[in-house]
Amino acid sequence: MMQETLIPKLGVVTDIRIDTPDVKTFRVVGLDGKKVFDHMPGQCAMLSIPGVGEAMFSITSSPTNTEFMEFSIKKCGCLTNWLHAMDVGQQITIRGPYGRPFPVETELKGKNLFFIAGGIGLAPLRSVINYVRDNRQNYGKIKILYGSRSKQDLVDYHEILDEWMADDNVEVYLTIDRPQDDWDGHVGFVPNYVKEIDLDLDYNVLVCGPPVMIKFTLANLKELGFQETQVYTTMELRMKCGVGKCGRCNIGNKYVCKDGPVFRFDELDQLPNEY
Amino acid sequence: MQELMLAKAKELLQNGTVNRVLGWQAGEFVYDITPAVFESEQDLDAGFVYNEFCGNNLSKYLIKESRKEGKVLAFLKPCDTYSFNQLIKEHRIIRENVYVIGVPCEGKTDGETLKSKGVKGILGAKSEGDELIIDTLYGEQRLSKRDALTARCLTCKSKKHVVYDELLGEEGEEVPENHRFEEVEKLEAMTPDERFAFWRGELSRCIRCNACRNVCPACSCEKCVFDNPASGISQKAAADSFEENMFHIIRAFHVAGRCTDCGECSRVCPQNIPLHLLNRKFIKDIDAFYGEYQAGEDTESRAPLTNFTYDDVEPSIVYKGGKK
Amino acid sequence: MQDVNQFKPKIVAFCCNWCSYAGADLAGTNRLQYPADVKIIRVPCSCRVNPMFILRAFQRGADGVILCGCHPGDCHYTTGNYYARRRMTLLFSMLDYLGIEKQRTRVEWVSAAEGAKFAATMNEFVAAVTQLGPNKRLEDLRCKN
Amino acid sequence: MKKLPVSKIQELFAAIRAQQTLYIPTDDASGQARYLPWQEGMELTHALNTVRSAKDFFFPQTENLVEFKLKGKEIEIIDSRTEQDDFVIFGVRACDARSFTILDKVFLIDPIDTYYKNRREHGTVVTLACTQPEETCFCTTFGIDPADPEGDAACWIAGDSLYLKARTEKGEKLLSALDNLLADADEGEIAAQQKATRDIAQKLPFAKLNLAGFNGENLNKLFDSKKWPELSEACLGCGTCTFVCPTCQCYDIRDFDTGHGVKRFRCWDSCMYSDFTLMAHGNSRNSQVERFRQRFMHKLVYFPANNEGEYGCVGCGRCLAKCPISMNIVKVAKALEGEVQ
Amino acid sequence: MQRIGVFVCWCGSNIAATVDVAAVSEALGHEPGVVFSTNYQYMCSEAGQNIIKNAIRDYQLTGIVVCSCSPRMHEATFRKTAASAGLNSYMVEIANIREQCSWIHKDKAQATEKAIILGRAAIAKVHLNAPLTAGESPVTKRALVIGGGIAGIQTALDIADAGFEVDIVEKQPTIGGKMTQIDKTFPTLDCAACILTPKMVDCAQNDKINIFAYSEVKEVKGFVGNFHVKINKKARYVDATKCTGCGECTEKCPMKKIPNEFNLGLDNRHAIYIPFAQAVPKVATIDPNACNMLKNGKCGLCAKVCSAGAIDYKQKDEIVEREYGAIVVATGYNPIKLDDYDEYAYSLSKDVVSSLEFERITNAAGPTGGTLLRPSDGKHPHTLVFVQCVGSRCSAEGKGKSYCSKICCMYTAKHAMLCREKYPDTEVYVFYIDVRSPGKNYDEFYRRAVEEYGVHYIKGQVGKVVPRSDGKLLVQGSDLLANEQVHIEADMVVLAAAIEPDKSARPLATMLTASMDTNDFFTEAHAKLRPVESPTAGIFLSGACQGPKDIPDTVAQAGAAASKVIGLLAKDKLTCNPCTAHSDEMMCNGCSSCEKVCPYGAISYVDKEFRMPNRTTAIRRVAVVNEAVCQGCGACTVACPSGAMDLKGFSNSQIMAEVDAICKM
Repeated sequence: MMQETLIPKLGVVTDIRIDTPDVKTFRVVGLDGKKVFDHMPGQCAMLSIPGVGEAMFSITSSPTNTEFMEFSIKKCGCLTNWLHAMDVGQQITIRGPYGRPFPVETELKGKNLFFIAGGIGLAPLRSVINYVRDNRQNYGKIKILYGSRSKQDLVDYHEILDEWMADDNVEVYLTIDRPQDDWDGHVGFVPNYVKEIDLDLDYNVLVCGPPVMIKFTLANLKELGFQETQVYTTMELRMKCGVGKCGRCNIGNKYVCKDGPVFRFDELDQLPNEY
Repeated sequence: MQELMLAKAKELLQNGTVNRVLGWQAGEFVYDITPAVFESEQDLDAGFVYNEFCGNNLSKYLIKESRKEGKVLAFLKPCDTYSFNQLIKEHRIIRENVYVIGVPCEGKTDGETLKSKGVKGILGAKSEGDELIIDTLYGEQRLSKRDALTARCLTCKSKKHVVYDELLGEEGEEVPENHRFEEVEKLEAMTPDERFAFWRGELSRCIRCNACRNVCPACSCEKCVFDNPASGISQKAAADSFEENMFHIIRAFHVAGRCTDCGECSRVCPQNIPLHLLNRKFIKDIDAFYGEYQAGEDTESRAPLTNFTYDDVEPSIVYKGGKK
Repeated sequence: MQDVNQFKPKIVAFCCNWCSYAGADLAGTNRLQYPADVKIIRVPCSCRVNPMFILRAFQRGADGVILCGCHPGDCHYTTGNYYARRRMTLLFSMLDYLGIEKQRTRVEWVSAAEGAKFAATMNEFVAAVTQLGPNKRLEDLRCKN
Repeated sequence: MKKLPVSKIQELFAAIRAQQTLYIPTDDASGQARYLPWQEGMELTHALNTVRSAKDFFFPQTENLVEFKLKGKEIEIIDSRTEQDDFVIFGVRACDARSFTILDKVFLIDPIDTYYKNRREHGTVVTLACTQPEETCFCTTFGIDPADPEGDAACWIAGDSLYLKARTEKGEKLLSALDNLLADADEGEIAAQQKATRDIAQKLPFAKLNLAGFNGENLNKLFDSKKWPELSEACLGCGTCTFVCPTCQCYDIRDFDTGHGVKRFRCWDSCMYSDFTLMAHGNSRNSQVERFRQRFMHKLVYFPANNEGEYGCVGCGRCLAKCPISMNIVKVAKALEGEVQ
Repeated sequence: MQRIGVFVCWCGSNIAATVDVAAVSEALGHEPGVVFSTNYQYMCSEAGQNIIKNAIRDYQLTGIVVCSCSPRMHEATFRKTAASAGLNSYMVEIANIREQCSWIHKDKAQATEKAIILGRAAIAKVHLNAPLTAGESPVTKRALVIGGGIAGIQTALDIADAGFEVDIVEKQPTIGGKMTQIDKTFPTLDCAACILTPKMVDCAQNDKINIFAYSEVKEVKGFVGNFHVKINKKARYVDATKCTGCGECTEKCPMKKIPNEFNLGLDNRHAIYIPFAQAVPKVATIDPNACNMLKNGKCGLCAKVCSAGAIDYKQKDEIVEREYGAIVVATGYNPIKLDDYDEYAYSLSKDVVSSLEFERITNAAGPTGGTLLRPSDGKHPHTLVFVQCVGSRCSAEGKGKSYCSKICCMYTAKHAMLCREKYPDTEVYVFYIDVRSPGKNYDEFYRRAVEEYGVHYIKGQVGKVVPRSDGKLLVQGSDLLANEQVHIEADMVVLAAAIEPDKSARPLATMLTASMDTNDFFTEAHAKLRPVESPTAGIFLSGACQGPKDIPDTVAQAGAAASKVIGLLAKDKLTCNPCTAHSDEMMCNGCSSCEKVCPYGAISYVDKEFRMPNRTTAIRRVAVVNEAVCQGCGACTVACPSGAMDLKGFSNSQIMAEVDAICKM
């Protein structure tokens, strides 16, 4: 039977974790209790509640997790409000995987990796980080820089503390925008923190976060001597079909849903500035 | 007239009264005129045109234009001035930023109308007396100017400019005997079944391109209810015959008492749906029930739907066949 | 084709809070019967009723829509029903113009004391709509079945 | 090549109709040329082409994708599609016939759009050569020969005869089923008409329209052109051009709550609409300049960049005739000519 | 997504007998979002309310639906219940399954089905409810009374009596209004001055009352509880704090041929004047249009004779800005101009006078010292004809008023009676359409005029009054009862002119955004139930500005208006109705449609700067609803084409959700 791209599959939410005041992480499996489909890090899926809406979300869990998929979702509109209000056991529809993943098996293989994330921007990178950690032998050094508005706004804080920071093979740098009482870590914006970290130029950088953060981070990376060919990010534009046909998510002749969402900055540089 | 307008435009640009000119720009053929803003004399010389094909109502552009830096010169035909006035009344146009020059209109024609008269392959046209001489791929064709008039111009309500800072040419008069409700009356005289069949036939062609709405000077909402998912009635395509009705009824209702009957909706409809017959029905009803009212005639009067009298007709008048 | 005798119309009645809704309550207090096909939606004033609501009702399968408000001059908000009167007159006339049966829409002024009038109006309206049969001209086929 | 007397065209239609649904371009009650299912007595329009394009046959303005029933926390997914019946579209012009190949390049590449494919497979396109092009026609710019249209089968009406030629297997199948009506003919019989048409086509106002340089190489140069604000100034942001266009294929997917379920449907969308790219937190094409640019860049640059130089336009001229403000792809191309030459 | 609780009430057997309540709560329990559903005998009882409270807590309900009696009965009860359990009281919806279901249907299956549908509609609505909080606004504890006639005076005195400050703004140099010009009052015939002037003095002496005489309201901003008013104190050219009202200046002023307004031009006054002896404040005023000093800089006599040194030719108009919590309109009335009434020869003969002029002629303080003399020759008239309904109850368009002026029947009877009493030698005729005398002791009064005083009442209209060269007025009329033409040779004709609102009322109404009827009378909030309030919150109506009234009615209404003001000013804060209109400024076009249909003047416009794409800004006119003033009718929501205007608690989407739920197959 031909693959149906526009007809979704059913999933059921088996766990809901409250990450921050406006981010929840949803665990989704198929009705048979298995993963709905396989994916690669950086790929996305269309989640929907019929009658409420359908939208693209990056898959937060690593492909190495063979039991379920996770989505970290920030409350920002009709559908996400609905998702935030639902209880465990709720069925949702899901289709995918969509898009070009981070080239973890090609360009990035064997490289030193530096992950830079801001706020909910950790969601797509978490998939890569855990994939890389689970295939640790295939990669060089790993640094993670993650920042958010406040301690409460750090997504996956417990996983970061309990797993990533406990991992000797991973260096984790956390920062928050403004000082607060129960925080004795670094305070300051992500782009500035990039310059404070002792960093060799032989890293490939994966960056994701709010557009302003990406802009200044990239500028600072370049200042440090990084080339655009070393830096990857993942884009978000309005999508409907997810398969490069509905016509709205293009930047120039590239469709974010199909040719992205992962782009290397030198690729983006070739494209018109319309995102 | 075009020369007169050009000279005037240049003069006002030169003496700094205005810093740009809203007018019509010539296209590839004689009929494909595009509204345009000219910023210099060179621009004007390159493309400014005013002739029997310049039908676009320029008023709506002034919502945007009057909010820009400096003053804009706008050439307005009589029927455009009604729309302009209505927009002033609704505080959509900043009057001080517009220098209005009224220009006369003898009625317009357009490519569609010529083609409906059997003219094919139009390349150019010139006017000679009462006739239009049309140059086509398949030879020259002549058409009397009256025959070439667009449908809306055949029922022109007024050749008078209701607002202007300056007038070029002679001031025209209102046209009281315009017969513009004849088509509405024809429909009213049909049985409900015939009317239903008629409107289904027409509205079923609607492709929801929104041209009627987007060109309509009365439809100047910041966000249309039909585009607003929060309104509960947003739609992109009419997915059902109901939605075709819904869109056109609500649109007509929203402009009821505000529509000046400029006819742009029907002009731009790519499917040639006589949308003006919906608006005219409201105009006719308003005239009959609440006294004659011409939207855009002034900037002060209360629109019929934001007004009432204690002894207005009851809705049951509809069951009595609309007779008072 | 449905048997006219079996046809149970769906009727939506918009009632203003101050007069007609109270009139409907009074009809209830006095145990005046009218068909269960009528379902009332309470609005603050007849002028709250947007033509959109009426079309929406037809879309969703209503066979008749009736709007009840205070008698002209008695509006709790002084002038609301005067505006409603104009709006509905024009809307109904437009529906008629489009060939949609005019008997499916109605405006009645019912005061808080007119429980009997409310019941009588509903009985009469339901009968009139029943006579017409199901709404076909303003239905949304997607909402059927 | 086959032929039959034009006077017998209704017999031909009846014969096709006997096997499958037949659509022909005809004048409807209000005088508009449109494709309607043929019924006895229905005649071909005299208009050059239909007001709407023929894309509806494969990519209709709205179509149901899937239905859902919701109960408590459970969702049921219902694929309510039925098998598409075979149908024939007769009288498609060369430009519209080409538009199908362009749509194929969107919908039939991986991942294939099964809805489109289903319709496409069941439809047989019978084209009809043009004899009197309009001033708005510029199909020749895209290498389309109005006198020799593509399609599963092609037709010519010359003199008293209708000439038919099968071009594909589907076309062969159709013609062989009509064999008893058709006589053999020689291609030479239509040569004169073809030449006449081609001569006119040479003389059309846009016969010399030059699109050299509109390709991926100049993508950023064209994108950054200073001409866009001026060109788009009068644009109303309506969807007329996109909806009459035979190759515009953008769509939206929406849900409709029927009260007893949710119907998910897709419908045409227009990149000219302000909400086309609107997200909860911003819009990548905020102004009409950007939206206008997107449409023409897509047709003239992005599409050829992704499809070996094939433009996303067939020169049918509908947008030239229908744009409320008479701004169109030809004017845009001419204005931008300077940027790439 | 709400978490909704459904509570189905049996209302004993009132509901349960016809509606299967268990089936209803069962069915509604399956609706989306419903996490708890139950039924109980009496939901409004304490036990019933406890079920609701417990469920709100136990199931973290965010909205509740009570299927019970009419919301007009217990909506308030259940809102309180919700609030006491910590749920916003506007997250409560009532499905009326008693008055509108169980009580009107007999068939249990049908009634049950309908109850379920009504419940579904309420659930659909509550899904879209948002918590609403009633706003509060402070109250400035001072009232403004516009107009210093008997209506304004009485209102001010009553408000002051309750301990609140009141300002009276009067455009004339003195307060007192029309009543000061009247001689005797019906039906008791006591002297107007005798009962009015003490009240005027009370006003002047009351330290809670502040009189701005010779002043006008220039601008009104704000809303109920918080009006900000600019008052223009016109220059009197006399320092009111110094002037003793001795009258020396008015004696000496050489400009003495100025028509005296107080006597309706029947005699003259000086350029510096005090309108009448009992004026309050008793301060002289210079008429700038008449004073030679002010016009030409020559004279200055008054300054010389003024021992108090109060004259100040350099005085300027002064704008006073004051804050008020409430405003009372008491702008009163005027008789209509009779200049157009040529059929009655009003402008042709001096002996054809209006009733108010007649009052002055018979008033002891008037131009004739109270002796009845013809204006033309000062002779004693023997035959007087009174014509009623001049300009009242006119059906024709153009001149005249459609309404009854209400007071003319009684004052004409008074005039006729007084004539006959003081001058038994006179013959007095009254032409009338009807005699309307429905007040207490009014009909008795009228009958005394006819029966005791021998006034000739003729039912019929006067067609024409022709002045003859011999000074007589030939009155031609018809006697409808006798069915004959009547010709009377009269010495004087008195026209009972219709009364109309003061001309200042219309611009004032605009300033106050208070609505008016087509005759320019202020509209009351409800014709029966709120007769002294304007629909615009905080604006109250006193006296004839609301409609024609005699003195007793005026005083009664003045007191009523005062009590409403007192009720308002007694509050420290005003709680607003939270179900108000609200405009989404992102969608608002600023077209003013909503403002036009708002009966309360609750909508105003501001130019607001918006952030636009590409880091630009744009200024747009947008509507702002004053929630303290909005009463929540929703007229604006339908007038708004863009849907920017919506009504909280009855939003477009809420009502459409109800429609959907009801119509669902």
